[in-house]
Amino acid sequence: MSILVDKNTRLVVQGITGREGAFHTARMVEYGTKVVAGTSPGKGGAAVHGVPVYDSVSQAVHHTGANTSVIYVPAAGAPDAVYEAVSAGIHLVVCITEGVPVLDMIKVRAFLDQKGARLVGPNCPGLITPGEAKVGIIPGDIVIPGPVGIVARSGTLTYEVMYALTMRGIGQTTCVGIGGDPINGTSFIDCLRLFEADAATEQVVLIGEIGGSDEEQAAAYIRDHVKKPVTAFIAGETAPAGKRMGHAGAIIEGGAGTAAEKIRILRAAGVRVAQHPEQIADLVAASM
Amino acid sequence: MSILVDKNTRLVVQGITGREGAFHTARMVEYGTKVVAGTSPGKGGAAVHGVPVYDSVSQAVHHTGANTSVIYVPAAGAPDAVYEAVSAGIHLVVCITEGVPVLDMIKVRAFLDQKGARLVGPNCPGLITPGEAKVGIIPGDIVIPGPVGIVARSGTLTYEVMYALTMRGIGQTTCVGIGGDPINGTSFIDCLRLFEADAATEQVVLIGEIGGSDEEQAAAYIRDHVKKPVTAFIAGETAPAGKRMGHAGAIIEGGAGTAAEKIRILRAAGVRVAQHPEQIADLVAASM
Amino acid sequence: MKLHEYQSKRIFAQYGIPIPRGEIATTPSEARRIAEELGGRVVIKSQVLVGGRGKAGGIKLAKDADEAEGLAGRILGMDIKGLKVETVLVDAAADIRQEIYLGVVIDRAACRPVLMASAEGGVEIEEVARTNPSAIVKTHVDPFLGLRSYQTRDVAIGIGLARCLWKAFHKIAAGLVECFVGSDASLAEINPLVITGDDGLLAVDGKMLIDDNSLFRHPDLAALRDASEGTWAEAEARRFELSYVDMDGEIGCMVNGAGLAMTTMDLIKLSGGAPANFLDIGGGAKSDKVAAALRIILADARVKAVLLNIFGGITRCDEVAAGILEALQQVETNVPMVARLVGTNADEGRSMLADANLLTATTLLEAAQMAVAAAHGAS
Amino acid sequence: MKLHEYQSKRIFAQYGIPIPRGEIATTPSEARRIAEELGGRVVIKSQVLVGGRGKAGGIKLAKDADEAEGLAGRILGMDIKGLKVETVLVDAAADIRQEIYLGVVIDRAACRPVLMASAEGGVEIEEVARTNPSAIVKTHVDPFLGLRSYQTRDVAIGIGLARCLWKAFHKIAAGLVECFVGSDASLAEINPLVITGDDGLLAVDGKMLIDDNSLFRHPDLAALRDASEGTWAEAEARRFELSYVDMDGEIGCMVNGAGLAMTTMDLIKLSGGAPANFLDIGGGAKSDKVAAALRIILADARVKAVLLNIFGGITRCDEVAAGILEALQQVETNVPMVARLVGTNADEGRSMLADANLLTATTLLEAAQMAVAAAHGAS
Repeated sequence: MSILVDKNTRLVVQGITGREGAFHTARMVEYGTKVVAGTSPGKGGAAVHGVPVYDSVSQAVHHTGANTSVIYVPAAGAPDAVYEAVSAGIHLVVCITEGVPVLDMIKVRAFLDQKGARLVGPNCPGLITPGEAKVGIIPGDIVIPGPVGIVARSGTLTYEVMYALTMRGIGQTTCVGIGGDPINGTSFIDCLRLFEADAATEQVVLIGEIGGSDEEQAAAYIRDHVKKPVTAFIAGETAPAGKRMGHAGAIIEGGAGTAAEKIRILRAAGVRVAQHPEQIADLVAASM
Repeated sequence: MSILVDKNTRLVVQGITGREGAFHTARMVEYGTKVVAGTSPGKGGAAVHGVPVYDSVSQAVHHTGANTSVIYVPAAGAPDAVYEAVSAGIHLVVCITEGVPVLDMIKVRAFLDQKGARLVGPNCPGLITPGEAKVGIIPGDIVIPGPVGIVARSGTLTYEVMYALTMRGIGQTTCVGIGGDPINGTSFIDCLRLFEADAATEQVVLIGEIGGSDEEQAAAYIRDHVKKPVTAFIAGETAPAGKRMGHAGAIIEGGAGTAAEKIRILRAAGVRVAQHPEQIADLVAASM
Repeated sequence: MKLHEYQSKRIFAQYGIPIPRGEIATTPSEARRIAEELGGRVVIKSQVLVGGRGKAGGIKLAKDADEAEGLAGRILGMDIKGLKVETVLVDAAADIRQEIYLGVVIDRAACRPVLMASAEGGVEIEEVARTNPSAIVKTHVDPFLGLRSYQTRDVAIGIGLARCLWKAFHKIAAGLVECFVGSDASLAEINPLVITGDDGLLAVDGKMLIDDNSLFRHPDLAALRDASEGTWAEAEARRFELSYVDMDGEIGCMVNGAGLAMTTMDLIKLSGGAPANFLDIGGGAKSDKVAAALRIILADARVKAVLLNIFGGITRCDEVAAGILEALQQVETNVPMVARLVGTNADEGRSMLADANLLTATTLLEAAQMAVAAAHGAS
Repeated sequence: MKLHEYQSKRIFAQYGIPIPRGEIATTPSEARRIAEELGGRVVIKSQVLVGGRGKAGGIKLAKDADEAEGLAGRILGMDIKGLKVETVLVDAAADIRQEIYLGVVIDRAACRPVLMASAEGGVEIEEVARTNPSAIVKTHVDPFLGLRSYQTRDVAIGIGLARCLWKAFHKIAAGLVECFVGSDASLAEINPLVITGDDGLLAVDGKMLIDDNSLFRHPDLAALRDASEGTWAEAEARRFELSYVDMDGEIGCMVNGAGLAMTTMDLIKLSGGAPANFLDIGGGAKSDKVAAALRIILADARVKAVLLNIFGGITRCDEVAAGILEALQQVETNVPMVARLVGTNADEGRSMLADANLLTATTLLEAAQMAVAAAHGAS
C-alpha cells in the first residue's frame, strides 16, 4: 500500500521534449514507473526514451489512459499545464516547475478546488512509492519499501532523511515533496489524512520549515485526527526575519512563521521534533 | 411544511429605499413576512415601513440575524448584490431584478456553485408560502395554503394558475418563480427535488416555456426521481423560431427548445401536460 | 441586438482578428471608388439583417471596378426577405483554399460560453449540427480563466487543422472569445473563416448578436443599432420599451407578462384563430404605454380583432383600461375588441371598458374564443 | 523585489490613487528647485530600502525652498542602517487630519489576497496587530471577481470612516488591489493614507514588494530594481542566480537546496558556531556557479571556515568539486574548508577535494562540528 502513486499510476509527462523533461523521463522509466505518454505541442508523433509524444494531454489520455501527470514546463506555462491536465480528466497533477508566480497559483488553487482534482507542488521534487512508481525528480536509489510515510516542503533535505532511514534499513510507503512555495496544491494535512488512512503506513515523518502556517495547521490536525506516531523536523531556526530563504515560501513575516513557534506547537500536539535530520531516523526507529 | 421560505424566514430587502423595494416591502410586511432589515448604502439608520435600514448586508445580518434576502436593485448592481448577500452568509437570495446581462449571470452562477448558496431568479416574481412568507412580488391574495407545489419560469402566467387553483379551493405549499432568463440560479430540478422531499407537498405543477432545455432536464429527473404526480404547462406553441418572446430566455435557437418537443418529452416521462392554464386545475383536482 | 456583417467584422478587427480589406458604400459610384482603391477582384455584399443573402442574390463577385459599380447598382435597393438593401460592403476577394466555421455562443445548460468549430465552413452551423454533428468540435470557456491555448490546440486538432496554422488559429479563437465577452455578445461567429492560398487565416464573413440587457454598459455598441432592425412595428415597440414580435395571424393581442402573452397566442390558435403578434406591456405599465401598444396593434391592417388579457398584480387593470380609452380616442377603428381583466382593480377597469363598448370575458379560454369568433365574424 | 517609496507611489498613481505632488532629487540644488516649483512646505524623504527612515532622521519637513536645500544636503549621503542615501523624494506637505492604514498582502492560509485597513495609520501594521488586533479590518479578494464595492464599504464602516469618504476610499482600495494584482505584488501598502483637512484622501507614503517569480512578465518593473538592494554579496549572488542571504556569523556555507541550506545553518548553531550566510546553489549547479558562490563567501572577511554540504541527486558531486577547485585557483585563501558530499558521484568529488587539502565529513552533524572546530581553531 501507499498513497497517491503506485503500480496503477499511468503517467503522462508534460514537457517531455524539454531538457529536464527528457532527462527525468529516462530516470522514471528506469525506475519502473509506467510512463505511458508525454506531451509537447506540435511534436505529437515523436517518441522520447520510448515514450510516445502527443500534442495535448487530452490526446494522451484518450490514447493511453493516463491518470497522473508530471509537469516540467517553464514557469510561465506551468499554470496552463495544470489547467490542461485537470480538464483532460487527470486526477493527480505533480508540478516540478519552480518559479510560478503566486497570483497564478491562487487562481490554480481556486480552479482545483472547483474541479476536485489534486495538485502536488509546484516547486517540489514530486513523490515516490519505493518499488512501484517515481513521479518527479527524487533519486530512486535512496529509498526502499517500508512502513514510513514522509511528507516534506523541501527537496534535498528530504533526501537526507530518506537516505538516513534507508541506511538503517527503514523503508518508506510513499515520500511526498509538497514544495516550497507560499501557495501550493497539497498541504501537510492532505498527506497526513492519506497516510493515516493507508494501512501500510505505520508512522509519518513531517519535514517543515519557516514561513506560513502549514505546520501549525498540521499540528492541530495531528492532535485531533492522527493516531499514528509523527516525527517532525523544522528547518530554519537560525533564519532571520523578513528574508526569503531560497524557497519563495520560506520567510518569517510580521513575526509569524518562526521555527521555534512551529516546533512548540508541534510538540504541544504530541509530535516528536528532531534537532537534526539524522535524529529523525533515531526517533522513527525508537517507535517501530 | 413548504420549501425555501416559511415562518423562519428572516428577510433583508436589498435596495429597500428604491421605488420597487419600498413598495414591495410594504406588501411583504402586510402579508406577515418577517422583514427584519433593508439595505441601502449610505442610508443606514433610516427606516422604511418600520423596517430598519443598514448600509450593508453584513451589517444587517449582524444586527438582525437575517437569513434570506430579496433584491430590488437595478440590473447593473444586481450581481454585486448577490455577491454581497452570499458573502454575508445569506443562504437564500431571491433576485427580482430584470435585465441582468447573461455574462454577469454566468459569473454569479460559478460563484454560487463555489459557495453552495442558492439564488432564485433573476427576472422572477420570487416565492410565496401561503400563510407564512411572501418574498418578492407575487400577489398575496391569490394563494391559499394547501398541498400543491408550483414552480414556473413566468410571472403572470403563474398567477393565472395559482388563481385557478385557489378559486377551486386547492391550496399551495410553496409557489416558486424561477425566472425567465437564459441562465438563472435555481432550476426546475432544484425545486422538484425540494418538493419531492417536502412532506406537505402532494403534487407539483410545473410551468415552462420555449427556449433552453430546463424542461427536458426536468422530465428526465421526474422520470427517475419524482414519485409525486406532476402536471405541466408549456407556453409558446405558436412562438416563431429565433425570436425572443419577452423573456430573455424564451427563444427557439437552432431548432431546439420548442414547446412541442418539451411537451413530448414531459409526456414520455409520465407528466400530464395541460392544453391551457385552466386545465391545470382540472388535472390537479383529478389526482387529489 | 443584431449587428451588420461590416460592424461585426470591424469589432473583430479590434480584437486582432484578420479581416479582408474593404469599406461600405451606399451608392454604385462609391462602390467603384472602393473597388479601385482595393484593386483586383472584390466582393459586393448586401448589408441586411437576415440570413440567406447569398441565395437571394445579395452577394456577388466583381472582377474589376467597372463590374463592381454595376453589381452594386443592382444590389443596392434590392429587397431581401422584406428588407431593402441600403448599404453594401465592398471587400477585397480572398484567395480561398478552405472554409472553416468558428463561433461562440452561450451554452445555457453548461452555464458558460462555448467555442464551436467545424471543418465544414460556409454553411449554417445548425445545418452541420443536423447532418454531421461529429464535425463540430466544442470547448467551454471558463468564465474566469477565459480560453486557454491548450483548448484551441485541441479544437484545431479536432477539425484537422495543419500544425502551421495552430498559432494563428489560437490568436483568432482567443480574440473571438475576448470579443464575445468584451461585447456582451450572445453570438459571435466567423463563417467562413478562410484558409488562404498562402496559409493565412481570414475572417471573410462575420455575425454578432449583442445581449440587449448589456447595452447600458456599451454605449458604443448601442449606437450601432440599425433602427430598421425587424419590422416597423417591432422598431416602434422598441421605442416605447414594449416587448413585441410580429406574427402573421389576424388577432392582435396585448398582455402583461411574457409567459402569459405566449399562452394567449397559444389559446388563440387552440380556439381556431391565429395571433397577429406577441406583445408584453410589462409589469406596472401606465396608460401611455398601453395606448402606444394599442396603436401599434391597430396599425396592422391584417388585424381583425384585438384580445386584451391583463392579470392585475403590480399592473392595475384601471390604468390599462385608461390607456385603451386614450388610444381609442387617437385611432379610429372598427376592429372588435375583447378584454379580459382579472386582479387588481379589475372591476373598475371592466366598467370603464364596458362604456367604450368592448366585449369582456372571464376566463382566458373564453376570451380567446370570443376574439376568434369576432375576427371571423368581421372578415 | 522591493520598490522605493517614490516608485511605489508612481505606480499607485497609474491606478488612480491620489499621491502628493513631488519629485526626486539627487542633489541639494535639485531639491531646492523642486521645492520652489511645489511652493509652500515640503517633505524631504530619503529613498532607501529599509524601514525606520523617520526615526533615523531620514525624513524632514521644510518650511521653504531654502530649508529644503539645507535638509536635502544633510539627508543625501546619510547612512541609514548600512545603506547610503543617494536619492530624496521632495513631496508637497499634506494637510493631515487623520492617518489611516491600507494594505494588500497574500493570505497564504486563505490562498488569496487580503485587503487590510486600520484607523491607526502611520505605524507599522505588525505593531497594530500585536497591540490592538481588533483595529485591523480585513476582507479577502476573490481571485476572479476582484474587490467589490460592498467589501470596501464594509471595511470603511469597520474603520469608522465618514460616509462622505466612502466613494473615494473605494476608488483607492480598488485601485490598490488592481495595482497589487497588475504588478504581481506580494505587498502593496499605503501607510499613512491621509484624510486631509478638506475631506480628501491622499497616499502620503507607499511601499511595494514584487513577486520575483513574476518579473518575467513585468520588464518595466524589473527595470526598477535597485541594483544596490541588500548587501554587496546579495547583489552579486543575484547576478549569478544564487539564492543568498547575509548573516553575521563566522562560518560560510554552500549547500544545494534551500531546506538543506537552512538546516546546515541550524546545525552550525547547534554545534556552537554561527553561520555567515545562507547560500543555495540550486539543483544541477555547474562548476562556474559553484566557483562564484565560493568567491562570494570568501569575500566576507568575517568568514573563518567554510562548510560545503552537497546531497547529490541532479547535482553531481564531481561538478561541485570542480567548481570549488576552480574558485580556489582564482581566490587565495587560508580559510579552512569542510566538505560533505553524498550521493551522485560523491566518491569522485571527495577524492578531487582531498587532493586540494579539504577536510571531508560523512554526516551533516559531523561536518558542522568540524567546521565549527576549524573556525574556532583559526580565530
